[in-house]
Amino acid sequence: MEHMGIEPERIQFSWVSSAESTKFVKVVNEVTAAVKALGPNEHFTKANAKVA
Amino acid sequence: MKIVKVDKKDWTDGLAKLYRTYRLFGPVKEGAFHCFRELAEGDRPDFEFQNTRLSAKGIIYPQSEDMFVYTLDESREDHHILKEAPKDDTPRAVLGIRPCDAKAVSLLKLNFDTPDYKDPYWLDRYNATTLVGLACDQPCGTCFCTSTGCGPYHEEGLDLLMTDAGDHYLIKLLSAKGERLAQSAGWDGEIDGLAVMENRKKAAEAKITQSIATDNLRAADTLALHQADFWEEISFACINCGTCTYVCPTCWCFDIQDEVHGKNGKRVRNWDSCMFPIFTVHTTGHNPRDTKLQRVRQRFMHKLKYFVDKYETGIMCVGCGRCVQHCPVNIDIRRVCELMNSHAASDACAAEG
Amino acid sequence: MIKYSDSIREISERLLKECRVDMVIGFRRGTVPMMNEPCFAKTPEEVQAFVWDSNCGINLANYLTDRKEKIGIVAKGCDSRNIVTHIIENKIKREQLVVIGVPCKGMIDKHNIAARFGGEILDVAEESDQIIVKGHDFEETLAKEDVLQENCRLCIHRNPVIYDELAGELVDEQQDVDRYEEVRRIEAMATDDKWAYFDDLLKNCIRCYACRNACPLCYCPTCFVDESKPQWVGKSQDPIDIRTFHFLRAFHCAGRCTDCGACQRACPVGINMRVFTKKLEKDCLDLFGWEAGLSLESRPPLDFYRPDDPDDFIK
Amino acid sequence: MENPYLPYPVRIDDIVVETEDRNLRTFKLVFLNPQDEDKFAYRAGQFAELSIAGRGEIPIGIASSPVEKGFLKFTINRAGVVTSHLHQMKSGDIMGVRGPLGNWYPWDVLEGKNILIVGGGFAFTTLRSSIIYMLHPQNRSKFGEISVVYGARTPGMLLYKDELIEWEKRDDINMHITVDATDDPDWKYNVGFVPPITEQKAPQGDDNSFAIVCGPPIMIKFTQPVLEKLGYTHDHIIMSLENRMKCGIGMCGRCGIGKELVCKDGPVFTLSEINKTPREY
Repeated sequence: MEHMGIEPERIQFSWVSSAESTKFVKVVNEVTAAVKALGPNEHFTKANAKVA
Repeated sequence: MKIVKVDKKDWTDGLAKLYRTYRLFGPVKEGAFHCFRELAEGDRPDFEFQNTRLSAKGIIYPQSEDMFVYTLDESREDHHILKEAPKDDTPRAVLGIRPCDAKAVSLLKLNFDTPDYKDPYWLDRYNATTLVGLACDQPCGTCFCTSTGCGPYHEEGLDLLMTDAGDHYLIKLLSAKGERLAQSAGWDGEIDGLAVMENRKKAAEAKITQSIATDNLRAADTLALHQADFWEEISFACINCGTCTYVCPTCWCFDIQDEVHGKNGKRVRNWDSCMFPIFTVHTTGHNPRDTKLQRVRQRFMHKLKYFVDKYETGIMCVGCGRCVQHCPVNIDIRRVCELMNSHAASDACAAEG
Repeated sequence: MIKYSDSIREISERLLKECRVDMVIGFRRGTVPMMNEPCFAKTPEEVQAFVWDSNCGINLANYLTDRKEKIGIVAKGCDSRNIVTHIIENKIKREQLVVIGVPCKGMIDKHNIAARFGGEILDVAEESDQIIVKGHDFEETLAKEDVLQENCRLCIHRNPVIYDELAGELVDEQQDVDRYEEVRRIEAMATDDKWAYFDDLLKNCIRCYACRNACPLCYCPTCFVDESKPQWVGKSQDPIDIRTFHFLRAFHCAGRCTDCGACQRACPVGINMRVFTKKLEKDCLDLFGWEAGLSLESRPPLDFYRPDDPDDFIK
Repeated sequence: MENPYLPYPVRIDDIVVETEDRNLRTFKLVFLNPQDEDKFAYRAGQFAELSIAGRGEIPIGIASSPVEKGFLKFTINRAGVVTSHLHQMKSGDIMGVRGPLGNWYPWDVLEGKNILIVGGGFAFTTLRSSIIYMLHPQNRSKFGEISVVYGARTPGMLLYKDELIEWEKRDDINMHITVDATDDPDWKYNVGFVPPITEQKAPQGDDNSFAIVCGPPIMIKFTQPVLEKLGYTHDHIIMSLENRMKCGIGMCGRCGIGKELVCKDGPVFTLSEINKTPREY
C-alpha cells in the first residue's frame, strides 16, 4: 500500500495480547495521533463523474 | 452537394470560431497512439493518424455515464426517488472522425432509436453532435471497410466529409447540421471539387487490400451456423477479455449499476461485453452462455447473422480492423466471417443437393 | 526458429500418433504482424499448423486450467514455470501433461517496435537474431536483443524448468541482470509522486480485463471485480475503481507471478501493469528468497509458515 | 423525451408471505402519483423492472391483473442482491417500477379458444394475472374451456392459496392442483409431478386449444412431450422465457436468443418460435 502512494504512517501492524491493555491504548493513541497529523486522505473519495 | 475549400492557414481561425458554439472533440496523440479527447480552446486536432486506438463511439456513448441520482436520506421528502442526472446536450462537434466510425454511429442508431423506445442519453447526445469526417487516404493493412458497406470516403452518418488536399482541405457538406457548422466556422469558399474528391476516393479505395465475403449470411440457416463445428477451433485461443467489444465502434451492450456513497446514490450505465461470463448469468447461477465457445459464437453470430436478419441493413461491422489489430490472441473476424460465409454456402448446396 | 517449428511438429505428431496425448497446444501463424495465435492439434495432420518464432509471447499455461484430457503443451521458460504453479495449485495434474520444452531467447515487444516507426508495420520477419520490419515506405533491420519484451530482457529462466521433450538445445541463462531497477526507482519516489505515477500509468485503462484474462494465475471462477454479494469494487471508469482492480489483482498474484509478461502484452492501450507485480516479485525474493514456479516440491511463501519468516513490520 | 429508464415512484402498500419457507412474498405497490397508473397500462403476461435506489433493478412478471385497479402486485423469490433487499423492506417504503415491459400472452389470438394453463413453482405469477383476467365477468365469455394444472413441491409452497381454493369451487374453470409430495392426511388434491398430472387431467389439444406453460426448466422439459401427446402443436404451446436482463427495452444486449430479445420481443413466445432460436436461455 505504501508502494501505491499511501503514506506509510497510515499503516501499522502491532502484536497486542488480550492481556496487554496498556499497550493497546498506547498503540491506538499513537496511530490516531499519526493519522490526525496527516489529515484526511482524499484519494479514495470518488469525485462526481464529469457531466458527459 | 456543396464543397468548400479551406486553406490550412485559416484552419486555426475556423476552429476558434467553432469553439464559440461547439464543444470540440478530436484526435490527439497520447503516448503511443491517438485517441479522441475534448479540445480546449486553442488545441488543434492532430490529423497525422491512421485511426484512433478506440473509436469515437465514446463521445456520444461514454463508457461510464450517470443516469439518475437519488438520496437515501429518509429525512428528505424525495428519498429513494430517482431523478435525472445532469447532462450536457450543448452542441458538440467531432473533428476528424473516420468514415468507418461514422457509419458505426448510424448502426448504433438502429439500436438506440427504435420505434418502440428511444434511449434519451444516446439520442440527445447524438442530436447534439455534428460529425466532421476525415477521409482515409492511408487506410491500414487490416482495413476491410469496402466490403462491409462502408469505405474510406463513405458518407453515411457524417455531416461533413473533409479530405486533406495538401495546402488546403476540401470539405463536403452533407447535412443541415453540417451546413450550420460550416457557417459557424466561416467555411464558405465554395468550389467545384467533386471530381477531385471522386478521384481521391477511388485512389483510397484501391489501397484497401483486405475484404470479406458476406453474401451467403442472410440466407444461411441460423441454427446450422450456430451448430457449425468450427466454433471450437475459433474460440480456443479466446481469453474472454473485452478488448474486441470495447475497441469496436459498433458494439453497444451495456450494464446498469447502482453506486452509493454515504446517503447519496446514483444509477450508472457502463459498457459491458458479451465476452464476460457474468453478462448473462442468472441469479440461480445458471448461465445460458457458460462456455467461451458460446460467448465467442454469440459475438460473431450477433454481428454477422442475427443483426443481418433483424435489420436487413448488412452486417454489424464497419471493417475498421481494430479488433483484428488488438485482440491479444489474434482472433480475426475476417477469418471467422469467411468460415461462416462459406459454411452458409456449403449448407445451401447441401440443402439443394 | 524454423528448426524449433520443425521439431515441435515432429514431437507433436509423434505424441499424437502414439496416443500419448489427446491434444497438443501450441501456436499457429497469426494474421497480423508480430502475432501468433494459440491453437490445438488433435490429429497428427493438424500439427502442420504449429510454428515457433519470437511472437509466441502468450502464456499457454493459461489454456490448461481444469482441462481433463491428456495434453502435450509447448512451453518456454515462463510457460513452464506457470505450468508448475498450475500443478501446485491443483489446476492440472502432472500426469496429464507432456511438456514440450522450448528454450527461449525472448519474445519481441510489438508495442515497442510499433512505437519506433511512424507508419504502419506491414510485415515483420526474423532471421537468426535480426528482426526485419517492413512498412509502406520503409524497411529496417533491428537487433532482436534491442526489441525484446522487457520481461524477456530481464529474464533469468529462459530454459523450461520441467519438460518431457525438448524442441531445441538448452540456452545459456542471462547473468548479472538487474531485474528491479524500475521497482527501485518507484520505491525511491515521494508518497505523492507514487500516487501520481500510478494515476498516470492507468489513465487509459478501459477495464477490458485483458491483463487479467491473459494471466495464467487469474483462473478464479468469479473474479473479485465481478462479485455482487458483496460488491468489492465499483464497475465504472472511476480512477479509484480502476486502481483498486489493478492493485488487488496484483496482490492476488503475489508469490505466484513468473513475470511472463502476458498481461502487458495483452493490453490494448499499452499499460505496463508489470510494475505492480514486479514489486511483489521483488519483495518475495527479498523476504522469502522465493521465485515462483521453479520447483514442484516447495510450497509458496504465502502458503506456508516458517519460524524465520520476517516479522519486523510488526510494531 | 420520455425516459424509458426512469421508474415510476411507488409505495409498498402490503406484503404477504406466500410460502412456508418464507422465501416468496407478494408485494402490493401503489403509485405515488396516481396519474402514473394510467401510463402503466399493461396486459397479462408482461413484466416490469422493480427498482430499488442503491441496489438496482430486477425484472419480475406482473402478478396482478389488468382488471384489478389501484395497485400492482409482484411475487418475489429471495435470491439476489435486489430481491434479498426487497424481502427486508416494509410497508410504506418507497421504491420504483418501470414498465410495463415485454409482450403479453396473445389475447387476441386466444379469444374463443380453450385454454390450458400449466404452471409450476413460483412461475405462476403471470399465470395468476391471466386467470384473473379471463375469469373477470367481462371476459369469461370470450374464452372456451379453461383448465389449470398447477404444482409446487409441497402444499405450503403453493402461491395464492386463497384464490386457488376459490377457483376450485367455481364451475367455469377446471383446477388440477398438485404437489410433488406431502404427508398431510387432509390434502384432498393431486399428488405427483406436473407432467404426469397434465397427462392424466388435461384436455386433448386441437386447433381450438392453446397451452400456456410457465415453470422451472425441468418441468418444461418433461411437459413438452406430454402436450405433444395430447395433441398440442408447437404453435399452440405458449411459453414465457426468463433471461438475465438490465434495460428491459431491447437495448443492452444480454438477453438475446438469436435475433430475438427476450425482454422486448418476448418474454412470451410460442414453442415453434423458440425452436427457431439457439435456445440460449
